Amino acid sequence: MFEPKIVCFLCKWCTSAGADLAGTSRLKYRPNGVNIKFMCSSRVDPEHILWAFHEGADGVLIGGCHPGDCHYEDGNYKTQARVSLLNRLLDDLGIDTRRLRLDWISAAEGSKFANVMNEFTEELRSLGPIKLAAREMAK
Amino acid sequence: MKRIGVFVCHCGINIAMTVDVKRVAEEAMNMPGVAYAQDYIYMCSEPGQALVREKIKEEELDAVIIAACSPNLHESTFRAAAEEAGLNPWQCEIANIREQCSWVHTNREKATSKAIRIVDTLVQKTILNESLEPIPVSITKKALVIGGGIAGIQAALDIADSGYKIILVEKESSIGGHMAQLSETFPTLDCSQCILTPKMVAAGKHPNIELMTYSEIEEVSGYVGNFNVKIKRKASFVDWSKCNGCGLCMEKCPAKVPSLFDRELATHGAIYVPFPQAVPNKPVIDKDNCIYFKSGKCRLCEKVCEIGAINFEQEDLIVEEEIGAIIVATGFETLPVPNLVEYGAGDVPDVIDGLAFERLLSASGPTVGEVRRPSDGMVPKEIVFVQCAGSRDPERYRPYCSKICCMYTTKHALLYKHRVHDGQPYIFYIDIRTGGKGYEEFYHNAELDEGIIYLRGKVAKIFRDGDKTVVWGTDTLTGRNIEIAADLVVLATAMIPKDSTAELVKKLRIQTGPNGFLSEAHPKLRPVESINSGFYIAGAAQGPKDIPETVAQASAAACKVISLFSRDHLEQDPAIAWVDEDLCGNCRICISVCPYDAREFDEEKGIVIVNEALCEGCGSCVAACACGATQQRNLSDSQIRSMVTASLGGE
Amino acid sequence: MSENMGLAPPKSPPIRLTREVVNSGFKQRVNELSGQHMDACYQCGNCSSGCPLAQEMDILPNGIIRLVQLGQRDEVINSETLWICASCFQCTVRCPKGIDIQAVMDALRQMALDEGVDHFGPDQIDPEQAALVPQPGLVGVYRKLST
Amino acid sequence: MAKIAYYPGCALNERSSHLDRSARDATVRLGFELDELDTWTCCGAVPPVSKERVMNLIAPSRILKNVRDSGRDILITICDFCYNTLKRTNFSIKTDDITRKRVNAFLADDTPEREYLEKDDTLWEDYAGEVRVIHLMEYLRDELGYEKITENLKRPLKGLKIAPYYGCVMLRPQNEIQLDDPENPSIIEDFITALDAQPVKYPYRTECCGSYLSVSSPDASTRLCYRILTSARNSGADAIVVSCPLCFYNLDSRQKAITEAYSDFKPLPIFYFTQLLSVALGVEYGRQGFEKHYVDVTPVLDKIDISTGKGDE
Repeated sequence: MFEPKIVCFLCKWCTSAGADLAGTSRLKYRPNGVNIKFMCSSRVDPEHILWAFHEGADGVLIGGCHPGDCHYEDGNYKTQARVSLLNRLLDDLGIDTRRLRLDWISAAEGSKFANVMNEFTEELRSLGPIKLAAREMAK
Repeated sequence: MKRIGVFVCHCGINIAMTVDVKRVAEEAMNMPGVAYAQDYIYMCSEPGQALVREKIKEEELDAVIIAACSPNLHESTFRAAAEEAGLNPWQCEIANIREQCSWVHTNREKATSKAIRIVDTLVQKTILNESLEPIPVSITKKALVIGGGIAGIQAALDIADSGYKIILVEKESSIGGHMAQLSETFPTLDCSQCILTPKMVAAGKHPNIELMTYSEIEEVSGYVGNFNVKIKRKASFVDWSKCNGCGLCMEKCPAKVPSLFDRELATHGAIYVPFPQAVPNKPVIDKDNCIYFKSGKCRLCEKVCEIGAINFEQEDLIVEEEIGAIIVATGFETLPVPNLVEYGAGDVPDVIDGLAFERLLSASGPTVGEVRRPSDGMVPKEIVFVQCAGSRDPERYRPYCSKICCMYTTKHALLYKHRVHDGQPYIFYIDIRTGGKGYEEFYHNAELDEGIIYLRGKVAKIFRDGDKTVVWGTDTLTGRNIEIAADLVVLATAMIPKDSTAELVKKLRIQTGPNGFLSEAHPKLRPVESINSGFYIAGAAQGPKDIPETVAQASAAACKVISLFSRDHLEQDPAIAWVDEDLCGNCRICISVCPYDAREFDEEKGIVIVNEALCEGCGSCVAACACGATQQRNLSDSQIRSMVTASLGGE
Repeated sequence: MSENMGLAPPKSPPIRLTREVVNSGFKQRVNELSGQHMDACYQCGNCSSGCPLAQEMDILPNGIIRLVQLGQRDEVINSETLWICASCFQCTVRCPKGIDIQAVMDALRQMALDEGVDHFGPDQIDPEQAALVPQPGLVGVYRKLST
Repeated sequence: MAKIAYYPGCALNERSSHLDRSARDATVRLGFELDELDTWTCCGAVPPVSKERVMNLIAPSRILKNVRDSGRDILITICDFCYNTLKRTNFSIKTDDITRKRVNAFLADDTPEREYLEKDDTLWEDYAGEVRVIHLMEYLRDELGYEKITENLKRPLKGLKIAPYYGCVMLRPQNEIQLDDPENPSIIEDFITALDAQPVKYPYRTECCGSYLSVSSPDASTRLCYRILTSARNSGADAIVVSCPLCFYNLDSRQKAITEAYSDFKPLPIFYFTQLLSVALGVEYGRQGFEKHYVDVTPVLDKIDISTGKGDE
């Protein structure tokens, strides 16, 4: 079966803590993603996302705090704006926008984190691998 | 190139069961820059730390990576160990292969492969890590305690006694909280007011404590050691500096308002103090129920107040305070009876909750301590107590155990028997939980001496039939259903966080768990701290707990604050933004995205610089910088790119 | 152990628990057929408390679930309770642990009926009633109580 | 006049025809017509017995698929058993992919056009729960609005105290039915209020009457009905209103056995909600089928001068 590779950019305060909670709760989810922890989701530069696709990622997950809960006041709104801009570019590159997923997952939502990882893995499986040309263009 | 050491922890079997730790260490040896790699059963133990220190010296390592549990747990442990062996603490990184790998996956092959990629990701970061020095910041040695129940009072007194200043903010007009409502307390049956009132008075008089009752938190900004807090002092329409507490205004007020303190079993005027022992003992006018505010006529209180303390023109006041640490002790409330539809949805008058029963038992309560039911004042002869009313019910109400109900229900039945000798109490329970010093003995004696009938089963339905209140339950021990036509039913309703907690945590930006209680930084090892530094938690706001536990946690939180205040200065994480002066194009977009005003235009250099004291390291400006001039220390764009590549298993 | 065939069986013999009994697959089968998780039950007895037909039953609903947890297939399958339950869903809507007890009862009825014995037949119906009772009553009783 | 697809079910077609007739009479006066399906079968009266057996789902699914294929998206039922069975079947099909596939496989296998399907499977469209199954009372509350009833009252039932009886399957299981709060419902009370009568609350309104046990364990049902009827009477009710044929049968006919078993018992008339609606909207007295009742309803209707035919249009 096709095993998609996922890069997860997680904010330290909410989503990474949520991922830790999934662990302490011993929830089980698909092992397709590796987490990279940032202080805030607003540290994610669209270039990092394109780089991930170029380097072989089949999907990119960005996890931040729920609207209004950002540790840095409004970092998550900036992230949302940047992601929606990038989505237009992904279309042009021929990368399905479903491959870039932005979720608000709080420190209390271990089960949401697990569900998102499972759902996203399933979705990427159904989308299949990214075409090579698109990867090259992502550079 | 740097010489990096990788240490892979088994965590007993916690990691080793799903991750092949030996293979992770072997693979690490092949990663560029890695000069040494080893696995060990417990890295956080002293021998584990000693191993790290020893290898740093022996192998002349420039940096270390510990592949173990979440950095929230042991990052500081290992950074201290690295520092002891001569490394800069920022040359130590933690790879989380437990919470985010071994505990969440089952396939050993895949988990091992993921663990290897996690380690490689951190290796790539570490290669480019700089040695950093923490940024010193000053501390305002004044604490804020939010919530004036027993938790807040205890914490405030402990901090105040150590010589630091405290502001104690309470939403109601008096401190005291729920403990002031209780009659007697388990398992010793001390009178609650007798043990609480001296502490309330002490808090009111302490030179280091400033009471701000009838006040709410409006806004909190800043960070540990340097918070700026805006507090709203609600208009009480009484000038407390003039009021001498004579009480004449309250006597004359013609309005009748249900007393929340007495659980609506009694009324008070629109100008009132919640209870006679209030601290401060000053009245407030309830604007929503005051006849003058509603109709424009009355002002009787004003007429009778000879010293002119009534002031209908008073307005809410915002005060600003500089604060170093904040203790959140906002307490609990109980699940409202109307939520329990199968128990009469609040429409059956003789179905009350435990706090209302406390008021009926209290010598200072509406019945002066006589047990009389609300509908007609009759002394109930058949009384049913229902435990787990909304607790341990994940499907419809609250999933957790409210912890104190087993004990207080037994206390209720026992105190009822002491007052109504020929009455019969019945207690429906699912399990009796008596964990606590002297608790099991208390329960044992009640069972033995008081003639209480314990029925093991959950009540399905309660309804009114004539002047009786019918309870349908079961006794799972005999396998027979039970029907009791009771005179009074007391529900041990679930303990829930105060409804204002959700709004408050948004202002404080601290975390709550799935049930709305405050989250602690670690469930076992950091139980009185929030994840966010500078915030401490105490009492039932963190989860159901009884008085001794609440007091213990409050003192512990106070101790944490005192320990913080005992330092000369704090150290701030230096992983903040910096600017490559040659690259800055002065577009100033960074200024617009910074939430802390930490990006400022430097006129001399003609570029935008970073104010290191204000930067919190979110990285938003780094992502926004169009020319790559702004970078984050130890999380540069080139570090992120190589981390991404490594996380995908690439070269 | 020898069986004293000559004696009347004891009124309340001990339930002899062994790994084989507990893991006989009975509980798993009930889980499969009902789509419920028997081990979620913490024996609060709420299902029995509110059951309108509890007084007609030989084993209360919570007792049935307990016996399933303990692998006591024969006692459950032979219980009158299965044929007294009116499928009114009161227990299902009130279960604090979200167990659809109605589905459990249906699963147990099916297992009992699979042994081939009907618990109600056309000969047992009162002819006067048969002429009057609305069809859902007749269809319901046959569907629930016979194969 | 708007025509809404209507599934009467076996009981309304025959033994409970007065429920059917009064519903048709009343709805016409409210501006819509119950349009009986051209062909229909028995729904099976009880929904899925276990996860492994889909047979009980086939008959209700076929009914629902036919409704969808005829281009309609709402189906009205009145009998609580039909309502429960059709609505829960729909729920299983909508929420469980495996069930949906199995049921559709059966339906496709069974259809008269099967040979065409074998050649071209695009002719077949799986039934996926598209039809909304609605109880007539739900339609009155949500689609029409109870105020529309009040506006059209010709004979307000002012002065009558009516006890609603919900029984079991009209409200439960709640996660699938979602009609009202199963512990504290108000849909029938509000209906009674809309007729200008006074609803009486009593604790047994959601307690089961024994359902089909009436056939297999009549004594149990007698005991249950006695408690329900006595509780309603003690709360001051003149009568009980129901919507389900089996509730009606148990609460009405069983009063014979109750009177024999309990010396303190006094009979209480039972109405279908549609009968009260028909009377209140001024349908000619006598069309409601009151002669089919075991307990005479005329003394209650006499209280407000209805049985004399006053107010007929």
